[in-house]
Amino acid sequence: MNGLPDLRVKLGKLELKNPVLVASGTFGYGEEYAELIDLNKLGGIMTKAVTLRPKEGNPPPRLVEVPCGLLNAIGLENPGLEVFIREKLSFLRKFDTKIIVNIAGEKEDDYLQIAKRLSKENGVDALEVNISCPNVKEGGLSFGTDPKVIYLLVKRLKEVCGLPLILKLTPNVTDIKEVAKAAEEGGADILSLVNTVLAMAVDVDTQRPKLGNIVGGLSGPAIRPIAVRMVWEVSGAVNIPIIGMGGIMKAEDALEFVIAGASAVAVGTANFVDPRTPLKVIEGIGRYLKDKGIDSFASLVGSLKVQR
Amino acid sequence: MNGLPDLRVKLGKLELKNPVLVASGTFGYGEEYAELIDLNKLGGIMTKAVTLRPKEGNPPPRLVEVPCGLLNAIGLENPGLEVFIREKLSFLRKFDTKIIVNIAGEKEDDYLQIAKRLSKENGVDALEVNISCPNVKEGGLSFGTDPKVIYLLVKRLKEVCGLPLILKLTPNVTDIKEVAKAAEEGGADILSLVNTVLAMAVDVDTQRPKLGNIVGGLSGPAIRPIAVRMVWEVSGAVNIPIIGMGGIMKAEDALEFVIAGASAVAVGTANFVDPRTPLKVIEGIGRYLKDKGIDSFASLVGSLKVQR
Amino acid sequence: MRQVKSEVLFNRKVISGCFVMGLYCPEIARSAEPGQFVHLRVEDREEPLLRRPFSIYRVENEKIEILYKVVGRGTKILSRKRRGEKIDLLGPLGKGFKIDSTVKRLILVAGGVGVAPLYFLTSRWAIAKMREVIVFLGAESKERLLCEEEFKGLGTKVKVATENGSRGFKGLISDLFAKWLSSGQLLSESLICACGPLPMLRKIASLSKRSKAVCYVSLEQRMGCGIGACRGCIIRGKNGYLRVCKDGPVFNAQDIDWNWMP
Amino acid sequence: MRQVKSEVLFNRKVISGCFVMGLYCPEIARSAEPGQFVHLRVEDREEPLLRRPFSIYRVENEKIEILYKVVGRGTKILSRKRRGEKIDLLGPLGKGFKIDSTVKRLILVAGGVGVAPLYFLTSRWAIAKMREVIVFLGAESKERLLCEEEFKGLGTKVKVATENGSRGFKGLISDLFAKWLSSGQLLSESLICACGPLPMLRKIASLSKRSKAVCYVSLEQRMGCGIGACRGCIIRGKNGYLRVCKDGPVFNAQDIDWNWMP
Ligand SMILES: Cc1cc2nc3c(=O)[nH]c(=O)nc-3n(C[C@H](O)[C@H](O)[C@H](O)COP(=O)(O)OP(=O)(O)OC[C@H]3O[C@@H](n4cnc5c(N)ncnc54)[C@H](O)[C@@H]3O)c2cc1C
Ligand SMILES: Cc1cc2nc3c(=O)[nH]c(=O)nc-3n(C[C@H](O)[C@H](O)[C@H](O)COP(=O)(O)OP(=O)(O)OC[C@H]3O[C@@H](n4cnc5c(N)ncnc54)[C@H](O)[C@@H]3O)c2cc1C
Ligand SMILES: Cc1cc2nc3c(=O)[nH]c(=O)nc-3n(C[C@H](O)[C@H](O)[C@H](O)COP(=O)(O)O)c2cc1C
Ligand SMILES: Cc1cc2nc3c(=O)[nH]c(=O)nc-3n(C[C@H](O)[C@H](O)[C@H](O)COP(=O)(O)O)c2cc1C
Ligand code: FES
Ligand code: FES
Repeated sequence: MNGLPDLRVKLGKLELKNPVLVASGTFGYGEEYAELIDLNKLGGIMTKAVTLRPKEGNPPPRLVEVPCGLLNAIGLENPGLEVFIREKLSFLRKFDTKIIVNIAGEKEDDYLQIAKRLSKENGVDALEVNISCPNVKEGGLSFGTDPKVIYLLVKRLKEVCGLPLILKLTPNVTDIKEVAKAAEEGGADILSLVNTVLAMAVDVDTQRPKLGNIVGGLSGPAIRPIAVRMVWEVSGAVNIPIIGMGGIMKAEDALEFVIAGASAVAVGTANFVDPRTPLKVIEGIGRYLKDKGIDSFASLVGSLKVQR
Repeated sequence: MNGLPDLRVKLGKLELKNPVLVASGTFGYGEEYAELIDLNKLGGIMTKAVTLRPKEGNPPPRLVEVPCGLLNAIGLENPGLEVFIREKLSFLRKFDTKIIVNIAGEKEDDYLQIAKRLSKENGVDALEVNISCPNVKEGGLSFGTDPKVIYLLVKRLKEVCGLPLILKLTPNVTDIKEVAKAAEEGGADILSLVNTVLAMAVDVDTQRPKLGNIVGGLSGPAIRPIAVRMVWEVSGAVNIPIIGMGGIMKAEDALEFVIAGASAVAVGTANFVDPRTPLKVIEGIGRYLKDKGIDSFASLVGSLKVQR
Repeated sequence: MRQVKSEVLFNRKVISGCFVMGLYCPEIARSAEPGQFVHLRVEDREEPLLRRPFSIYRVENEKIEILYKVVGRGTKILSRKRRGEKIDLLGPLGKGFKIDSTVKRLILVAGGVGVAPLYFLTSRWAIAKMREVIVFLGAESKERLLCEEEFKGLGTKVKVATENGSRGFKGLISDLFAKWLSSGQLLSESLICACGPLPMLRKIASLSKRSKAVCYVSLEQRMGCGIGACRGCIIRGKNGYLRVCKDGPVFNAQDIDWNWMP
Repeated sequence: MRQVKSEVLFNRKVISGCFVMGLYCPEIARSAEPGQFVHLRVEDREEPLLRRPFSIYRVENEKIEILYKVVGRGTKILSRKRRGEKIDLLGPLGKGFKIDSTVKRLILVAGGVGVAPLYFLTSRWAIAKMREVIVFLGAESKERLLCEEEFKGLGTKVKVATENGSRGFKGLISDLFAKWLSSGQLLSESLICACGPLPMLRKIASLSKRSKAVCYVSLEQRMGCGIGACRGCIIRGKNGYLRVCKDGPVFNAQDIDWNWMP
């Protein structure tokens, strides 16, 4: 891979060696994947969500495959903030890549406490605020769908925490532009979109839901065109950088997001399908730029040729 | 197909010989498909949208295939109400199946005029009000996302038109239950859901959108889990019957909708893939009921085994 | 128009990346007309979802053949089909070449796999009825030329252009055609029929117009239903949108609004 | 744990609907332990999307084998693979059977394709180390019995039950096992290992508990990553959720909360 273009990218204060991250919840805390790929090559790692206290998550089954997609209802299972810092963060710190901690809560104060605590830790490069996880019955969805709530949450988070703040938006809204603008006004540094789409599957043989939690979040190629549309809409509405995700399986998919307006992308479900996907996407983006004779990645961002 | 269970179903005043319809826009006005399958076997035909005046539709390309789905931006191309009545309705009338005319407009008065006119015509069994088509820049989306607008539109339509009124909901909303309840309060007899999901695809080679209209509506198996979830949500929120649709390719898919709460289903994109799909779905539902020893289709509706 | 499950009789590579598939389907073979197409489902799976359209290339008794190029997922799957497998076909579809009795000379211009419908046209009845058939065949190189011998076998005059000059005229087939036109060899009672990439068709259409000759083109557009119902496959005509699947795929070039073509 | 592109060496039907596939993958073959599994991608396409997990059934030099039953899309595609095709494998994964040196007798209970990990366990080193190995093999009918001769060839005692009584005991394998237990034949220093359908495992676990014998079960759950990262494949353990892919698939039956199993 000699002579590939420089893929470095700046998302405000957050500088990445390349624009390809791994999406929260699809890469654990990096430990398992470190056995399979070189984490130092990634633009960044968005950790599985961390909550203040340990969370047991949803009853099984938690996963079901649907056409070109995966339906999940993990329910934010995680060991809680303190164990995260002690065991997971200390592991992640060892790698030369950006560590973005995905945080979730059930009320505003949860978020503030986590953010405060993490801003004191070494090795955290940014926070990704999960206001959109559709699996948790309380909180979750409501945070992510109300612009006013988002505005206030972001504002307060900025007051307690100096880290770059990434707001992760849910696609389950009527107008994602509104939500994005509220986050921007509140002071969000970066937006990431999209989280999973609320969905459900029925086992017609048993007449039961296929997920223990009844409903779950749809991810994978099935949602890619929805995610690309939302990135395009939001990129026309805000002036902060966007991390695009949803069904990215190969470089071409990532480029759709970039051309539509994303300054970086995250690979999610595809990590399960092929752990090498993020590395292949990095390579493929480099090759594309080279083939097209585009010398700066930045000039590709939002380059969609249309009359707005 | 001897000895199959009786599949008749009542959606309020609208009685169907079986619960399988064909979805609006995917079956034209029946003319082309009449050469391939026996229209008399269908539970009903939902016509392509009709507008007051002829509509030219969107520039090409209007279709693009995406993972397990179809992205379309037809833009309601149709010959207008008068030509519809003269040429299309007179053809459809000849068949022994329910004719449900899908109507669309850019302002409330369009809908009212069309409804008034059609209620005077023979051979129209119900109207399906398309308030959700995401392709038309004016109207369309806005009607379908605001509960208050929907409530008023339905109320006025009921005043001018005695036909059973089916409200077709868009999935592009934060809370579909709210929208559904507004339609019910306004007096809608039946709900049909879902219409297509707003989406987009980018040609990374040309850096252009793959659709002439930039964004379009996603249909097909990719959206099935989203649609099933919405049917389930709405069926818990309203007391009027639901026609479920979105990615139905086979009987099992249709049964997911029925178990989740739909009293009937519509086959859409699958008509392009295999024109015999609706007939296969009818047969398959019959076989399922027989195999399971369920003697009434109605008892299957909403039979999902969960604690609400 | 019929929907049939058709058996693959053979599926062989003709040049690199191009295959000919034989399909047993008496109902379609019987009624197919040159310029018509079949809409086929490459597999009984949800991905790829839609059918794929292919021009009918040959018809013999109860068999039809298609000539196709592997360009994406669907054609790749198709290229792996083996004898005895079944494929779901809709066909014959669309409007073919309508050639009235005043036409005495056929000038055919084919680029790449665009040769398929023109070969069917020639083999079906052109030779019997025409005083003269001239075929302009274009390809990138002599290795990628399709059907030259077959056309000669039918008794037509064949003129070849290759982009790299490895056979015949060096350049685009439309350039060769233009040269031929400008040398005044287009006689009266001629009809021009063309199929191939859009830029080629655009050129042939405009050259024909200048020569006041009638020109038919076979066009492509992404398709949904393939039978005229969804209005997904439209192109811009002089009087509004036209459906490629039902109003075409063969159009009189003068009915097309070429300014709107991409 | 490795990710490798592995060549299919053979893929043959052993009984109707069940296949054995041989895969060339020295890296995995070298380190695989009985009870571990591979997570494989049946095709390089977006549908089906996820990998599929299969127990390792045999290991010989640089080759592993899996024994699988066609139950859905993925396994159907798998069953059509031919020699020479490549499959992307992750493996070896999970925790296998940990058998300490005090165990002198192995009692294996297998239902259907559940025989796979138990056969690997036996063939690997059970015979050399054990005073006795008894295998309970269950199937619907004698035509569907798997591995009877192979187990005999390893020198184990094989006890067969078929649901229709066409061979051995008539009834479920768990009934035969219960009968055997109640006749007091379970000697000390025995370990029970079971793999098969959930209802069978539940029974074997409860019978073993009543007999105060240690029982290992190999469990299944739908998987995402297969390597412990997504927490999608959990089952309920006595002290909270356990990941089948990482904490299992082999568990001590007493660590499982059987009331929570579906
Ligand atoms: C009436 C008609 C007749 C045709 N006859 C032939 C023929 O005889 N031989 C032959 O090889 N091909 C023919 N084609 C084109 C053929 O249908 C496409 O090449 C095929 O559908 C591509 O399928 P795919 O899954 O391999 O490609 P995809 O993976 O779907 O796409 C690969 C690339 O091809 C483009 N593409 C796909 N479908 C079309 C389409 N319908 N029109 C324009 N671009 C498209 C896509 O945008 C993409 O860039 C015909 C098309 C039409 C409309
Ligand atoms: C650790 C482990 C080891 C396994 N070892 C073997 C083996 O040696 N041989 C063998 O034949 N099978 C084995 N299985 C089961 C095998 O993984 C599934 O049969 C296979 O994934 C089904 O794929 P499919 O695409 O054919 O079925 P699908 O179309 O995905 O599903 C068909 C049916 O199987 C059910 N199903 C699918 N996957 C699973 C799963 N992981 N757990 C429970 N139910 C499921 C679905 O709900 C559906 O009802 C193992 C599973 C696990 C977890
Ligand atoms: C199993 C699973 C777990 C996830 N967990 C989280 C999470 O903890 N926090 C979060 O913000 N997003 C979570 N997501 C959402 C992903 O980060 C991503 O936004 C989404 O899956 C879309 O990308 P994809 O289609 O590439 O997977 C999860 C997704 C999956 C599939
Ligand atoms: C090509 C196309 C055209 C459509 N036109 C209409 C329309 O005119 N009016 C309408 O209410 N819905 C229209 N729809 C939406 C369908 O009726 C249906 O709600 C949607 O496609 C989901 O079902 P499916 O996934 O089975 O196709 C159209 C869908 C497609 C694919
Ligand atoms: S493809 Fe549907 S109208 Fe042509
Ligand atoms: S499958 Fe991901 S943790 Fe087990």
